[in-house]
Amino acid sequence: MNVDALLFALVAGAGIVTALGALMAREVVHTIMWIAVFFITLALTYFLLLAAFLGVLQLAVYAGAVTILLLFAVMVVRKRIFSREAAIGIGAPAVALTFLVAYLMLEMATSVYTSEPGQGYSVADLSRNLFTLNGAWVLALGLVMLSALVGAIYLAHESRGKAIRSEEGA
Amino acid sequence: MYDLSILLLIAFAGAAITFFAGAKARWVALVTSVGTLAMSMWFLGTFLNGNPLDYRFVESYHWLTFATTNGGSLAVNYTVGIDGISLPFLFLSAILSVATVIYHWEERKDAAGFFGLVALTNAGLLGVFVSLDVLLFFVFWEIVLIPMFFLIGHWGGPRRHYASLKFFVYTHVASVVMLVSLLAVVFLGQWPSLDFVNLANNSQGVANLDAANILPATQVVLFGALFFGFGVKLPMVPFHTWLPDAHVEAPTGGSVLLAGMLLKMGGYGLIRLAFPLLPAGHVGLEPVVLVIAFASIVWGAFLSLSQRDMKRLVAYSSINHMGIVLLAIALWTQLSVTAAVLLMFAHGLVSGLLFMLSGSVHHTFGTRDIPSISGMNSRTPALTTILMIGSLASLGLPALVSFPAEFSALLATWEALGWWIILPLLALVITAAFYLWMIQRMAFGPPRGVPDTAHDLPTHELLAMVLLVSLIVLYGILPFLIVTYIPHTAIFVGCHYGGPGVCPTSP
Amino acid sequence: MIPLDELLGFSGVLFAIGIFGVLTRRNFILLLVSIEIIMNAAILNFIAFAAYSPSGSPSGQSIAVILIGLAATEIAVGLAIVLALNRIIGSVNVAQAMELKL
Amino acid sequence: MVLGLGGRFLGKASGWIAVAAEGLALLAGVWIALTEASASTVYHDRSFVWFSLPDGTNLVMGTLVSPLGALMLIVVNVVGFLVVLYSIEYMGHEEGLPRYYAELMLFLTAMNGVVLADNYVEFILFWELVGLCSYLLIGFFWKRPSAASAAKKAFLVTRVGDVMFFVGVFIFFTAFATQTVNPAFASSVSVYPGASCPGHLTPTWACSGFVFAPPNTDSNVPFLAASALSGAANQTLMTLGGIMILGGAAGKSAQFPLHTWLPDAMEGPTTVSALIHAATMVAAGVFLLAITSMYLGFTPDAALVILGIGGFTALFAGTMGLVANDIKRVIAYSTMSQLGYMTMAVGAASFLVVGPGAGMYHLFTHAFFKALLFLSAGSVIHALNTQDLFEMGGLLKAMPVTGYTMLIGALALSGVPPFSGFFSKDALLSLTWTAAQKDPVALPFFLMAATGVFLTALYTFRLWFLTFSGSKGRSEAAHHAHEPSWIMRAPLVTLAALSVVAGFFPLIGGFNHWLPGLSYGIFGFTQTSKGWVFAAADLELAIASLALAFAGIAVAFALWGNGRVFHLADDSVWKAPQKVLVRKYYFDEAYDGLAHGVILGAARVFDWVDRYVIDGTIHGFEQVFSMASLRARRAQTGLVSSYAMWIVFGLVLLLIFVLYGIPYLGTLWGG
Repeated sequence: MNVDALLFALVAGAGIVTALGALMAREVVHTIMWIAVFFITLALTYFLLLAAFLGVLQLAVYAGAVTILLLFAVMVVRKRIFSREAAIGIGAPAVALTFLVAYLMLEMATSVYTSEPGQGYSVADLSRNLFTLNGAWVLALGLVMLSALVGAIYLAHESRGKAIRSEEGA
Repeated sequence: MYDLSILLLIAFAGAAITFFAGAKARWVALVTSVGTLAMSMWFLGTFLNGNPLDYRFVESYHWLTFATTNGGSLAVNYTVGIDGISLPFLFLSAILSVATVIYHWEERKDAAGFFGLVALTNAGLLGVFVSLDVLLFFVFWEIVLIPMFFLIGHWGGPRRHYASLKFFVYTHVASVVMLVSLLAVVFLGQWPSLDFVNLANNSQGVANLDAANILPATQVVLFGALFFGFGVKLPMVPFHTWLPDAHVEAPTGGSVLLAGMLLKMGGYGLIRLAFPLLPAGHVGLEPVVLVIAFASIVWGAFLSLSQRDMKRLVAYSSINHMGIVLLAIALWTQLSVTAAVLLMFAHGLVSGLLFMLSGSVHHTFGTRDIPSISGMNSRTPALTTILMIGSLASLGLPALVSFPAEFSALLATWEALGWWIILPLLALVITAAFYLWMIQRMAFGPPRGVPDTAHDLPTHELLAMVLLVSLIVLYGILPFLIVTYIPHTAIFVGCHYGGPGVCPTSP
Repeated sequence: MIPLDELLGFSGVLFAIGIFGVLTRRNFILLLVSIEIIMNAAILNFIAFAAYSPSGSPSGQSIAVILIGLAATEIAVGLAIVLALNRIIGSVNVAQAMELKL
Repeated sequence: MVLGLGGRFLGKASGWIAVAAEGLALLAGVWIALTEASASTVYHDRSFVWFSLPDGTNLVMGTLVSPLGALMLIVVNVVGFLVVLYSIEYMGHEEGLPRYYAELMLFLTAMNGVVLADNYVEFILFWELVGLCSYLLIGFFWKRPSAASAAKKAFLVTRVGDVMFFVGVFIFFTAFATQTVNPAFASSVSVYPGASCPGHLTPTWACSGFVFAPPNTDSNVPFLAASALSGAANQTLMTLGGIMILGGAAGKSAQFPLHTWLPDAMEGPTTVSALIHAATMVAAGVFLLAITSMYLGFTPDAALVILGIGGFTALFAGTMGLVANDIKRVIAYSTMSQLGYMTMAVGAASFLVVGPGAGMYHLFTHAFFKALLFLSAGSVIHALNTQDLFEMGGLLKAMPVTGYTMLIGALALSGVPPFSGFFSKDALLSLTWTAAQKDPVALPFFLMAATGVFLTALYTFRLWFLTFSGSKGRSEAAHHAHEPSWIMRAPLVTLAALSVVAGFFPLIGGFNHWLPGLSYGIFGFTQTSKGWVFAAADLELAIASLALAFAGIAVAFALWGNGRVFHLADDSVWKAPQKVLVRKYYFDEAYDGLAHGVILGAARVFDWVDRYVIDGTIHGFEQVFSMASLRARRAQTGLVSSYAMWIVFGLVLLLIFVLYGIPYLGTLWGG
């Protein structure tokens, strides 16, 4: 077992633990702590895969921005959110389904064709690829982001109106 | 250099401004449509200076490139250009939108929205006729549908919601089928780009497709799908029932644009895409296409005969005329394609006029029911005179624009199909019958159902109609003014298809 | 280098965990977190395949970049929904948000 | 071409402008015609490309002053001028005069266009415009439902003919395209004046008449090459082409079975009837056959059909004229009958492969005396305000000018020498007799035409006696009748004079080539290139027809002369036939039945199918979908987690399929 494999085993284990921890945490704030660590473990995995740029991106976007966003949301809707998860309905079907999915996934993982690993890519390679052959997707992403922006503004706007009304009613 | 882009910019910017122009909306819409008209007339004027076989005023900008599964790439461009087939439609669209704006000058209900939608329809139509890229074409194609949906749904008659929904469902299903089959052609044909003309290699603008890439059987399937997609728009029997409903419920201006232009999009698509791209498909399905064409002709004529509502009558006669167009396209010779384009041009003017007339009849007499109006000549001579001109033009009287078109279409039919010509000729007689019946009942006879308070046409409506009438007469007497543009382009469709014509070489 | 099947196994487990969260949690924020886990599993797959790409094309990484952007967008919208839910029904419990039904 | 445009510059109201314009047109027309007669070559201009395609389809508009055209030009403009002049008083009190004159001038423009057209497409163009004017003018009194209906009927019936004409022209296009190498031939079918006599197949008369020739070449090679005549298929197609052209001509010239519109067309003003429905437009059909007659010369079958239709119509229309009580309708039936004679003559000429001169000759003389009859009738109607023959009588004293001019017209129509009708009718009867000798199939039709001579005299003089003879009128209005002013009398007198002298027209040197193929004869003496030649058969024929005409006049005098009144319906023997005749052999009923029962019925059925079957199918789909979606809606709980559950179920199924299903299928297909 070489160093890479050892490191990966550690990172992967941490990832699985933190993911589970995020879902099992009693307090929502704890969930966010767990998930931040989960994002970092994945970033480490990317570094191990010689995808440094993606790793950095993962750290910046997920571990940074997304976590902060989640935290911010929790703060805005404070009292109810700080309370514990009301009823954890772990039904038997859900557990069964989860295990089924996990089994199938692992089965799938062992059945794939493997080839020799490559050397990793420079950021220049990546960007050339990204903006030429996959330019359409970048464009589509831009459109999606735009509409998401509009949608988010709309939702926030609407909720403000509703909130005022409900306060007046109360 | 940027002529066509400027045209589109004027049209779309004008439409956008119109929406927010409030009380000034009609002026903005008028200026916009007159601007597009002026530009299209300028195109008409300068087009003949160059090689008439070429696509002219071409602009092509690379937009983005897709990777394809087989390792190739597929470019999406903004490519616009016009040739002798699209030019008449460009002109027709501009002229009809000018006429529509003038006709609805006194529109009161949400005027800014109305004029904005009219201008947007015009902009979309111009886009459809100039775009030479599948994606661009489809985008404009969809842009046209949306304002028409709202025009019918908001400004329409009592059953407008039903009609607009029916219109939208029919045409939308058709366009989705169209898009899917077009993309299938693109991918199966392994095109380098979504442009449907190969501008780099061939100055005649012969379509991009290497038909050898697609198996004949596949071509038949794809052609069937494309034919369905465009044919619903045309409309062809039996997918025509959206048309009478949409027409009857649409506001006058909506009907004018619907009959004048939206139906033409179907014919244009068949000429521009379906037939040249899939030669083997056309051959395989020729009997089906011909049967549908004949059915549309006869069906439309007979149904017109049994209508009481004037607008419905005109709508069914559109089915008849577009059936002749379909027939002419299906024959796919130079003469017949020229005839088809010319007939669509003529039908755009004439049916536009007739729908305006039915609108005027409706708000002058309060009804469009033919049997309940009689002797309207006594109160409204101008309306009656124009009604007669419109009807006579529609039944193909010489010296009016439909005659050269119908004559050449029939000549092409005769040359290709021989005695089958009896069916369209029968329809011709029946067309004459129902128009004359309508005139006899409505215009002549002792006045009845004509209130003394009925006023003749208001100035703005008269102006719009006179505009169309003068063009109908002008192109009827001097048809070469518009015919000049068409056949040079029509020759390539003929020869590309392996027809009898000799393919021209680039000069 | 890490063997591909192990990477895929890791991502599969993460995916299953995400599924588990989606199925069992009622708190909307936890739902979002679960979805993020699923997304990350998928992104990991892309990067893993990119590392083993036979043609040496970095397309997998390109897609991953786009997916990260998409996930960020999704979180933004999701949180907007959280805020809206909170204002409208006074709770972020999806069990109470029955208005999806007509 | 230019001359007709004068009519376009028509201001408001005043008919005098129209008179002046038509006067100018008349002068121009006569000048053009005289130039044609004196010139050695024919004026021909094809400068205006109307519609052109690179594949060789060219539709060219041009002007052609052909000999036949020159003759027609004179007919149209002389009659046109006189009628417009007459209208000034006759129509003076009607509403909508500017419209009337505008339509009349448009008609004259279009008619000149027909005459001067140089190819069939241009011909059709003006031909349809002529039909349009006819439609508008018949419907001039638009408040009368009968007028509106008659106008519609005229348009529709001629439209049926026109449609056949279209096919005929299409066949010509085909004939050109297949007979020539140069695709430019397909361009236009032209009536081209033949300067020389080329080709072994060209009949000799073509030198003075017409050959069909390519417009763009100098040679006069006729398009009908030898190969056109060999081969049964080609021959059949050509025969059909001839019959289709006949269809067009029959529509315009009111030949059986497309004749029903002409009597109804009398709803229009009398002046219109005189100009359009007697002298000019209806003659356009005969003119069409005449300019096509060389083509028809190659298709004897079609020529015989034309002969037959013409001969039958001559008799058929005459019988109906016998019972009509409306003064204008009687003349209308006689018009149909005379047009039948012309058609028959052109058919006979084509069958014998000689020029269509005889028919054109009759057209020429008929135009004058028929316009005269109509205008006289108009004068009577103007004075009495009735059109019923039985309310007239004894008008000769009150209206001597009208009465005597009409008598001249009636004599000319009946074929009594020295009035013009005798010569032309004699010419065409002898031609048909020759045809009948060559092929006995034509014999019955010749006999019909001969019987027609008797009938013509009979109904014409029935009309005249009922109107003018006797001592006093049979109605109050008839007692107060008086002559119209000189504006109406002048055209009458002019036309009467023309009716007398027109018969001698072919004797004037220099105009012979206007009537190609005409053998002009008087009582057996025929003018040929060797001078006057006598033929006993022609003399017998002339005497026989004269005897028939006199017999007709005598019978008419016996029954209706001197103020006697005799109704066929009162006689027990004639009662049943009379009824059939009054109902016009039930043709109107049959056509109405066809139109309303069959076509409209079919339209109703189609409409029902459209509404309920086609649209119903669509709605059926719609209902199925909405039912299905209602069902499906129950499965929606609205709970996000349960949706997620379903999604995961789907995912699991998909995974199972990918993991196990695809390899399994692969083993199944051997891949």
